[in-house]
Amino acid sequence: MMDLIKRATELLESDAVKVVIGYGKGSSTDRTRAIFVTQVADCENLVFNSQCIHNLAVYLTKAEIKKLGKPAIVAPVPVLRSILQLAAENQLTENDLVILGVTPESQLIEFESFAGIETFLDTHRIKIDQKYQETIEKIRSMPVAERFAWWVKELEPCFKCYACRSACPLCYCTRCTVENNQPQWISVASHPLGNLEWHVMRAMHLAGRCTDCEACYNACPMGIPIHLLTKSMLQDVNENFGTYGPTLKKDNTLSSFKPDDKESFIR
Amino acid sequence: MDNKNIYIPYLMRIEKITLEAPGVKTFRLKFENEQEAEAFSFKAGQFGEYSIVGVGESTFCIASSPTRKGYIECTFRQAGKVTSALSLAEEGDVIGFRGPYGNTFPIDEWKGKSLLFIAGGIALPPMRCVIWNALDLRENFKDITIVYGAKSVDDLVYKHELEEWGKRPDIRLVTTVDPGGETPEWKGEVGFVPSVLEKAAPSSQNTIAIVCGPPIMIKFTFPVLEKLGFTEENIYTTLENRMKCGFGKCGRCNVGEVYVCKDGPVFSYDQLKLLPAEY
Amino acid sequence: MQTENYLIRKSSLEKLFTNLIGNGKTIYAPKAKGDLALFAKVDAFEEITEDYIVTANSAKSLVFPRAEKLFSYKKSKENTEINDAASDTFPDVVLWGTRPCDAAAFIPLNNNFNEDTPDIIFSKRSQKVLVMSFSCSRCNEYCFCTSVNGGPGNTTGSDILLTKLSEGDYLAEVMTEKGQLLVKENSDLFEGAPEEGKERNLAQVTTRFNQEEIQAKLQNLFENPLWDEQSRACLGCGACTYVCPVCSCFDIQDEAHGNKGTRLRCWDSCGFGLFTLHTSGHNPRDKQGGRWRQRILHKFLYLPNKSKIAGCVGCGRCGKSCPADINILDTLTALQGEPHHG
Amino acid sequence: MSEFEPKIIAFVCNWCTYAGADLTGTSRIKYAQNVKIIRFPCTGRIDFMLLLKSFSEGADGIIVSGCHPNDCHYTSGNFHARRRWIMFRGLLDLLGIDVRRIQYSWVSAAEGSKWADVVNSTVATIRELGPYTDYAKVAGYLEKEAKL
Repeated sequence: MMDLIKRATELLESDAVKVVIGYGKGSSTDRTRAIFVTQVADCENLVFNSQCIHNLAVYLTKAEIKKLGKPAIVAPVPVLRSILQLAAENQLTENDLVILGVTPESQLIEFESFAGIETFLDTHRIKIDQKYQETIEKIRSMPVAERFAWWVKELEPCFKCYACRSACPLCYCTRCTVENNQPQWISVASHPLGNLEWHVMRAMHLAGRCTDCEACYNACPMGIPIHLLTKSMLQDVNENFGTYGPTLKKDNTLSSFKPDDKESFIR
Repeated sequence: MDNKNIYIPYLMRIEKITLEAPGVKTFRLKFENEQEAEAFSFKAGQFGEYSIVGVGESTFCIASSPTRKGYIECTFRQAGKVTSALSLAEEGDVIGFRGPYGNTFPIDEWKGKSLLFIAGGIALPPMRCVIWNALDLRENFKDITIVYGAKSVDDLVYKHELEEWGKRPDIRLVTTVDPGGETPEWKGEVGFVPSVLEKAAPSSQNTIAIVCGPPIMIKFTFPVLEKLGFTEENIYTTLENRMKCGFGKCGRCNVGEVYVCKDGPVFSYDQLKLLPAEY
Repeated sequence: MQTENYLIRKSSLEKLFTNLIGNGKTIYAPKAKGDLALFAKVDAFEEITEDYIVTANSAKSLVFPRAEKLFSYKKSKENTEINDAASDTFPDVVLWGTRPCDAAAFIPLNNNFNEDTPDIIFSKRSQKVLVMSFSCSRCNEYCFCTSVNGGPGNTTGSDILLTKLSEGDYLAEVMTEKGQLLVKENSDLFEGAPEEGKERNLAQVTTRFNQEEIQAKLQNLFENPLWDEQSRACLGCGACTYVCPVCSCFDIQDEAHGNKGTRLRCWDSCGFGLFTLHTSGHNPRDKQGGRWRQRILHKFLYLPNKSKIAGCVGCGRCGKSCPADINILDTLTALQGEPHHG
Repeated sequence: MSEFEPKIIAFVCNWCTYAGADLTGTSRIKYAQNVKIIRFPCTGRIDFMLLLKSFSEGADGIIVSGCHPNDCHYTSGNFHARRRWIMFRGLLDLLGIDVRRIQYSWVSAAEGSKWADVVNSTVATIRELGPYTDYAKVAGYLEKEAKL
């Protein structure tokens, strides 16, 4: 992608940014990895292709990356969504970041403002893949005990490496709930209860914030379909509170309310 | 020994609790099982894992002297989950103890020498063990000097013992509190440990210096000691890395190749200098 | 013990499986899950997959479980009663289908738990595990066993090693008494040694670096920009250490339910920032670069200096499962190119 | 075999439901004794993890109750809580954690009889569902065997 390399070169040459966070060649032909380009000469290492699935927005809030100086970030649509959500949560400042957006057609589109991303994303709404909708439907149609057993089994291989958390751009807390032990909300052990508690907690903390980038699922070394939890919650948000998409309105589902929110289960 | 589960703690009954300073308590612990008490021995500088079952384990030194038989003491500040739970324990309660672990101060090698103890804040406990050990064998040593400082008068631990040591003619005790930490009645020094040490200027002649305190205090104390003429091999300190197991398996306390739990916690300054800056 | 060679027919494997189950063994074997294969308990022979290079998880959990009871307790105001988990009965396990790299990992694992202070729970579990490995006929770009004194047909750590021969039957090499006992108990399934050797049936795993050279170089490489550079993309999760068959750092945690509970040993990872955090807030390894350095130095300097064996068996899982695609091979091959200091 | 007595934990807000429950008592309205009440300043303060903890510690059912909408002592705590419950309920349902075992209600300080009613009907529901063994099994896992 020559445009990207050219623009990255310009940005570094003019000292407009100190680092370009982008994608580079990975360990194998089917992978790319995050690279942090600080030298003009290394700009040619930037690549962009269909394997660029890591959500690079995760690096924007990392203290050690912030120390590198003002970044430019290569941002395909999922990354843009995360950036906007992070902006809505006051985690990013417009002037401290150059956003090298990439359209689904692989066109470079630079954003001057978060509002620009908002407008762009209006035409690139989150859509839960049909196959996932069907899977969720299938799970929901199981009898309750069977459903529980299904999840306990699915979560069984989880050894709590927290790759799901680490890869999620919205899990930016410097100290996660699982790391607090007074009280110990979540069992440290990765036994069935500890796993269940962890994944409920993770999903709940992402409720109404998750942009459906699937970074958690892609990160999971055990291939656990944890993204079904957040996808299902996204459906719930859409059904109950209006279609979710990250916005600058700062009206996150769980930090706002409407007096006439509807439910059918409270007596 | 080989057939024993090394994670099973001794059950110890809290015989006495002393409130040393705000949030700092000393427990005197006695073995529940007499055979275990018989078989148990330790040396100055060693530590253990103290625990409340259902809450967890926490690492601190044995603060009493090996010359005092029949019990051990520990002093801790309430800080995390386990120490908070320990703080709530009452006299007569049973807690867990695993140990002793780690190496020891080479106190036998110090015979005939003078000893200079320098401690800051909550780091007096690991040193108290050696101090009493030396005092109980007083004739083996020449001059004994103790320089101890804390943030405030209130934060000084072992107040009764400090008073006792201060009265003894065979000990030179210098106590200090950080500027602002003094009270109108305070008769000791005011200032940080390194500068108070420099002012006190104890002789380095045939003397071993033992330093325990927060990293920042240790960092500024070493140069002062060198200035006073102490050589690296005559300065000792302890490292206090985070630990879980106590015998070099759990993998978190190492500084380079050295496991603080097994190869430490006592290091001479020349040993310390060989370690990477990872403590 | 001298290695004994046998032939076991492809068709006899299922019979062997059934016999083992019949003898009360619990069998752990690779099971397909989506694109992955995972070591898991299997109850039927059909559940076992052959289509894997290495499983996503290692087999270490059989001797070093993710969360294991050290003891349980019951408490009252007057009394604390402790029940030693070492007196539990541990399951008789056959580990079916480990790769030679996984089997080799049991050596450094055992070193960690039994050098200096023997860990009885670990030993009791290990004694009950029979390792029946399968040689590798395929490898991938992440494999580097041959760089760490291993190989696709190595017998280290296995009780029995099966190698698939050209006709589909297996050469069975039996290295230990435990393995011998299994052969004896199933003597009708094991025939005389085949003529065909295993060498030509093994994968070609390229040697990527020289371990001794790396060890020598690491001796004076504590301060080096390489650590930060190589770990910049690190997300600080524990995936690499948890899939690693050798990594054995752990945490000790209590779980209470009312007046009863357990003290547990749980996996922990040097990749986590909190791993070394002091209560005071001071952290000796406060940067990801320092934590990456610890991982490499522990495996390739500290352990070989101490026990002559590296803490790495070249299975490649850490690189493959890293969500940021940080590959240990990149670091090691970069080190190979580092000038020798000191 | 003796009849199953459900263990029920009620998380209630201080200002409405707790006062309401008090009124139930002072009005001498009899109701099932299976409930242990835990008082919170506000329903907005009731962390969802508390509900999970209740199940893992052996509760068979849970009641969560607070001020009616627009009556929150802190103006909007219950509105926030309502959203959280909607999301939490959906998640639990997907996971197969039986949402029938959690009863949410609005009970004001004046609704002593409603509280009795909520408790009685919840106890009846849980009695019918039986002990929550599915969750207990998962929670008590280590008692039986350490996980590999």
